[in-house]
Amino acid sequence: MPTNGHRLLGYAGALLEAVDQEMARDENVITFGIDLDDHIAIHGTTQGLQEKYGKDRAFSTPLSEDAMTGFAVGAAMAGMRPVHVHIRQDFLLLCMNQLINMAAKTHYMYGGQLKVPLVERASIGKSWGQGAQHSQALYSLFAHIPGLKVVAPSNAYDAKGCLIAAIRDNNPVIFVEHRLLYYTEAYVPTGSFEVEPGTARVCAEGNDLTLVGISNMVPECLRARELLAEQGIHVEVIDPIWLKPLDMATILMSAQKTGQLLVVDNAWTACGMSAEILACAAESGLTSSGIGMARMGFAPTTCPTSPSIEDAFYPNPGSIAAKIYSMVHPDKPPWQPDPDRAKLTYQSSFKGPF
Amino acid sequence: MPTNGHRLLGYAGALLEAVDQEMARDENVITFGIDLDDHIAIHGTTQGLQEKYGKDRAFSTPLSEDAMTGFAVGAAMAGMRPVHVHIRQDFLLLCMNQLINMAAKTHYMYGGQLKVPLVERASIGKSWGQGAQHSQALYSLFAHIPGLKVVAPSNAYDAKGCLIAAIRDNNPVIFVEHRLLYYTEAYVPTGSFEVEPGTARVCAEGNDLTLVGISNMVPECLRARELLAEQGIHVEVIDPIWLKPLDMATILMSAQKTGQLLVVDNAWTACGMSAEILACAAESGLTSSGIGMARMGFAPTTCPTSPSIEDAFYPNPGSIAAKIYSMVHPDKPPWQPDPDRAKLTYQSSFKGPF
Amino acid sequence: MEKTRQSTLSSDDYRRLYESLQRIRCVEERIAEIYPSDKIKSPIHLSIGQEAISVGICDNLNRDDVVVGTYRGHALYLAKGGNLNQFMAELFGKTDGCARGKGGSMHMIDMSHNILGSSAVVSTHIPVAMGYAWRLKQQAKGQVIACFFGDGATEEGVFYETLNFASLHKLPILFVCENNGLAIHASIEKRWSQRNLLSKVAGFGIETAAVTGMDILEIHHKAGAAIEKLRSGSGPQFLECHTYRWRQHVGPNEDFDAGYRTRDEMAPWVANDQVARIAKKLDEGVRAQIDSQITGEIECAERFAEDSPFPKTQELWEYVYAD
Amino acid sequence: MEKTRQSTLSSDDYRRLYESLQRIRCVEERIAEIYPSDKIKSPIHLSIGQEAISVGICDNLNRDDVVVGTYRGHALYLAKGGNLNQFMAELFGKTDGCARGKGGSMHMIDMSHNILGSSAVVSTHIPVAMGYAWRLKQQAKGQVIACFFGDGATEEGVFYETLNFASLHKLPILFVCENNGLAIHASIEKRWSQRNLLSKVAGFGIETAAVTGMDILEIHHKAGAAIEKLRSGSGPQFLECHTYRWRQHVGPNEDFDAGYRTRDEMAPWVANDQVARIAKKLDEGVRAQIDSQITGEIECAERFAEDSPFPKTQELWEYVYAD
Ligand SMILES: Cc1ncc(C[n+]2csc(CCOP(=O)(O)OP(=O)(O)O)c2C)c(N)n1
Ligand SMILES: Cc1ncc(C[n+]2csc(CCOP(=O)(O)OP(=O)(O)O)c2C)c(N)n1
Ligand SMILES: [Mg+2]
Ligand SMILES: [Mg+2]
Repeated sequence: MPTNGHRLLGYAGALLEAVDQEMARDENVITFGIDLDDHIAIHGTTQGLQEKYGKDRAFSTPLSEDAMTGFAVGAAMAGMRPVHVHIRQDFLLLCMNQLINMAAKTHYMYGGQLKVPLVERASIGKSWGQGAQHSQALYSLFAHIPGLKVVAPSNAYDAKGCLIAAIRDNNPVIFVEHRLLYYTEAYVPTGSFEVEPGTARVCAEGNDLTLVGISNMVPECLRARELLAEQGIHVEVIDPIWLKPLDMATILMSAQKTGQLLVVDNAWTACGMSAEILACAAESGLTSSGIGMARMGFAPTTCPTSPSIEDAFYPNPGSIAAKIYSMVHPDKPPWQPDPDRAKLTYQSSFKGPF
Repeated sequence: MPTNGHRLLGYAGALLEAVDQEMARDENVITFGIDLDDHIAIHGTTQGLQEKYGKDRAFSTPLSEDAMTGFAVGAAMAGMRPVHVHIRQDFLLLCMNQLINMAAKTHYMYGGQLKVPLVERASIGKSWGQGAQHSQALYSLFAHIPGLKVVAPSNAYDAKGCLIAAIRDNNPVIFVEHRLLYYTEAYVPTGSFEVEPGTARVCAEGNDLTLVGISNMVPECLRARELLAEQGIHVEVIDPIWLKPLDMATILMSAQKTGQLLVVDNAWTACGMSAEILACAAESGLTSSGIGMARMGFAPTTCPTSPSIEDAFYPNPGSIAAKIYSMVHPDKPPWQPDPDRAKLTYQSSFKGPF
Repeated sequence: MEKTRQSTLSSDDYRRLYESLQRIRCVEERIAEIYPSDKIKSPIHLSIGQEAISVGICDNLNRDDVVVGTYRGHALYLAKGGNLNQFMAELFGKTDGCARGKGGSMHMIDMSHNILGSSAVVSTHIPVAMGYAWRLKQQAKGQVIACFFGDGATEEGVFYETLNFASLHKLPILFVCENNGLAIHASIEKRWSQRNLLSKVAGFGIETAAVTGMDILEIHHKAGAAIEKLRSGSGPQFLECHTYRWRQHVGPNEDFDAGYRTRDEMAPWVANDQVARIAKKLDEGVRAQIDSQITGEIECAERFAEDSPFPKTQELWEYVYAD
Repeated sequence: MEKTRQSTLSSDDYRRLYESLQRIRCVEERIAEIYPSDKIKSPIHLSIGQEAISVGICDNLNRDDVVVGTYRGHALYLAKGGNLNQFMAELFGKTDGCARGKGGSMHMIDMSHNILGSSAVVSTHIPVAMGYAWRLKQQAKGQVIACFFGDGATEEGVFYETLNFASLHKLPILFVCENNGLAIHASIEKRWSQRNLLSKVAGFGIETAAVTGMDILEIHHKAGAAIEKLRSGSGPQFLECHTYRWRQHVGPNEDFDAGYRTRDEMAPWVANDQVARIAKKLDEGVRAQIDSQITGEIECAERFAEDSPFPKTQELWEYVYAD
């Protein structure tokens, strides 16, 4: 990601800038969702849009996720580019029927007569006791479905570029934001740009193992990489960015080079993105060259609230580094980094608001 | 599956017998769903239950899938064993919130104070132009979620044994039925028995390749096996039966023996059960012994209605056999069985009702 | 399909209504005849007996007004002027079908006549209509959308969510409930705690009207009044039309042997057949001419459908994503 | 929690109501004090100002009656007699918490008092209450379930689906809408097409009542009457109570600086504080004794919570599936 001449911008600000610029550029872009127009403004990502573009183009809705998703589908069919916002991905479970039975299928089922260019923004929570119903990352449910696209930017640069690309895309896009990333910054161009569907990024190079991180797991993987470097292990970190369409070529090329592949997902593993990536790698014939493969993700449990067990629910730089160490040195005794050094400051400083 | 002393029974009849026997055994078992009590009786699977057990234990509901799923959750919490029936799995998209945010999480989130022993029956359609919204097989969405169990019996024997096991299970179970299987018969015990969660079955032995079929793909795989036998290729067919918990041990043992693994799912492959099985195999270290792996499933498109392209959407004995031939003989030119011989009679005779 | 504001109709109006009614009736009866041949490999939900609702309402709509309906949508498609050749080809699963053989009977669409398709999942099109209506309101050209659904659809929660939001924002949407008293085979007693649908709707501040007697002129008139209000920005209007389905829920036949209803129950509805009623308002000659024109249209559509090729395998892969 | 049928209350009744009100108020105020210490690592939604609804209604319920509520559920849990020690331990994320540290503030449960927990996804517990009510009806022991929710919850479609089915089957369920005029920060004007909630509910054939003045005695009385009807098999009852949330939507503080409402708006509600009102009905001595008892209970609960260990890592894996 190019950094020259761009200012540092937060992930939340980048999302806002993306919608703002698209709304200015194209009057068909509208955005709405529960509590979009209050002082919290979806963590600042919708701040001021109503003042600037009016209540017809940026508005709050009743608590009617199912109907408002259908609304988005209908508005999209009519030629608008709706950006429907949810404060948590768990609530998308109320929208499944519209997203899967309607949005995903319209273009195909009508032989191309209609398009559904909509963006469904929803954030993933983590930590601070958000618990069973406020912590899920459900993007693999959507990645299963032909007709949908799915993207999970891990930094402010991609947040802006992916959101612009998603808004301009003529298909329904599930846009995955991680709450803890809202407070992270990156160099972001002031102008408009797109991070195109289907292109992964090699975030950091290395020869010992290919480490794929998804969403919030990208910074966690990068931290693991630093800790491992001190042990003489050099991992290549890849951010797929778009989960559907998925750029397997970049991942396979790297895995061929390093001979080991670990996917760290910010979600459950069963039938998840990490399963998909491993399955693609297995099918590709990589297996015949005897490449080691593994995946990590949420514990296969519901998410608890107590910090002592909530921590164990999520992968973190420490557990990632330990796993990689054992993959690279299967014969050596296990190793773990100092837990304090494995913490990420932007995360430990988070305590609400919710 | 033992056959001694049992009568031939259809899959639909086996489901009916399972519910009937459980309702007789345990007065807490209730069953309900849209059109459960009409003359079609969910393809005969609920025939006569209302007459026998009364309207309080077997009843039709309004078109309110979301609330009726919540109803099932609440009844289960109160100590009943609800069996909620849907004529098509596509409609489960209206139930996702209750199934995933409530049913799957209740036991954990309340530290064990409540249980949700419910069964969510729903059938998968296929063929005869059922189209985009009436043909989906969405079980991998549920297999992603801790707290849920998922089962997809492929024959009448398992239909009965799995449904009894599901009703007695103290957890929410997603019960997957295939419409085309309703008309198939097997030897089924007259008495009560359970096909326990987490045990796969080797349906037919072979040494050249391990072929895992799911739901309706089991008979299709068995037909492919017959066609391949004539070509001197002997495949081992495995039916996982329960998709969650999944018996990987049986699959891995077979794949180790045969050296090749093909999973044929009755669903899309991306983030699906076939991805999960391949990923588990890849992680297991099978890969380091250079085992070939592949998967088949629905085409990565929406399901069309026209027969000419609908046929190409689904795997069939012909395409499965051809795929296996190319895996076993990568250096030989491709081979395909005679399409007429690859047809399954129970399928070609199907034309509605819908 | 010009606007008809007067409450007494001219002979031209009758002619137009008859032509539309008769076209639908004949097309659906022909579909039922063809069906056993397996040329139509797709579930069909016939509107026979219910045609007057689509016809009476669509006659008040302009071409640039929009309609959206359900899997029981043949009548609506044809009443709004949808292309018959493409319709028939779609039923036959052919590549020249209105959805290129990808939608079938349950998903008929013709955007050149602003027929927004129809959904096979009950109620799902209702909020979609609302989204479309948002756009129509923004464009402020006086366009409206009419959204058709059955009595069963009013049991889905999304229906109420839609009433609330559509009313809150005064969207130009005409809700039309075709209340045939059945959802598949279940009567309303099994499904509704309270039979008065309109009082539920009125609770959301929406103006309502009912036509209980399956009278096309009354439908025409009340729809006309409602649409006029919509065009003047009144906010959503709701019309409930009581009706009766003459055939099976799905399939080409009658089903009085199934036991859930009797032929006697249908008798008054057949006696009140609106196709026959409006036919009587026309000169014999005019009527014969329309009839033969329609016969010709249908023959032509069948030929068109027969002649069109089945989609090629590669077409399976087309239109998964829009460019 | 005995049944109180008379409309004028005895001094014992006042004593009981006060104790319950004061316990909730003091517990929540204490939670707000503790919160900045980060001992409670979980979002909290305080009921301060709304307590009289839970208290007035639960006082009419027997121990074997059931309640279910929302993430804003502390008042309900305590009013129904939930264990305070386990409540506090749950807030502290400890293994002796009522949900063993797996539920937190939003999922308080105590099945030994028939407190069926609460959901953090708006409206999801409403149909669940209906399923539970089905069982209660079958058992025919005169038990009822009271289901509490906010005004925002009535915008979700599942609410209407539930009204329909519960009414159709005459289930013994008391619906209680705590209408505080806000969903997070959004006023009703932004969300409802029509402000009269009860007319929407009545459309489903459900008996309704409203308490607009946040008067605990009126709540007590109307709830008592509704519950009596429920026990005699009348079918669902609906009670709307207008109220006001004194603190932030989530978190321990006031939020009048946020701009979406003013302190003036709150003033009449504070003047009408029901805790203070009922306090005045008691002898000074009685009151002081209750106050000090409650202070003791809370200290004890805090100690209990402090002393309880955090769950061990292996506990993460427990209770995913029931045996
Ligand atoms: C969400 C959903 N649930 C169930 C079904 C199965 N189903 C198809 S049609 C139908 C009845 C609908 O009745 P109504 O809305 O009155 O329309 P009608 O068929 O009478 O025209 C049902 C239950 C469905 N298609 N979608
Ligand atoms: C289905 C769903 N949508 C959105 C949210 C986010 N949310 C949490 S509380 C709330 C407002 C609920 O308002 P109300 O029902 O009036 O209850 P109150 O908080 O006022 O007690 C919202 C929108 C949610 N938790 N669940
Ligand atoms: Mg109907
Ligand atoms: Mg509220």
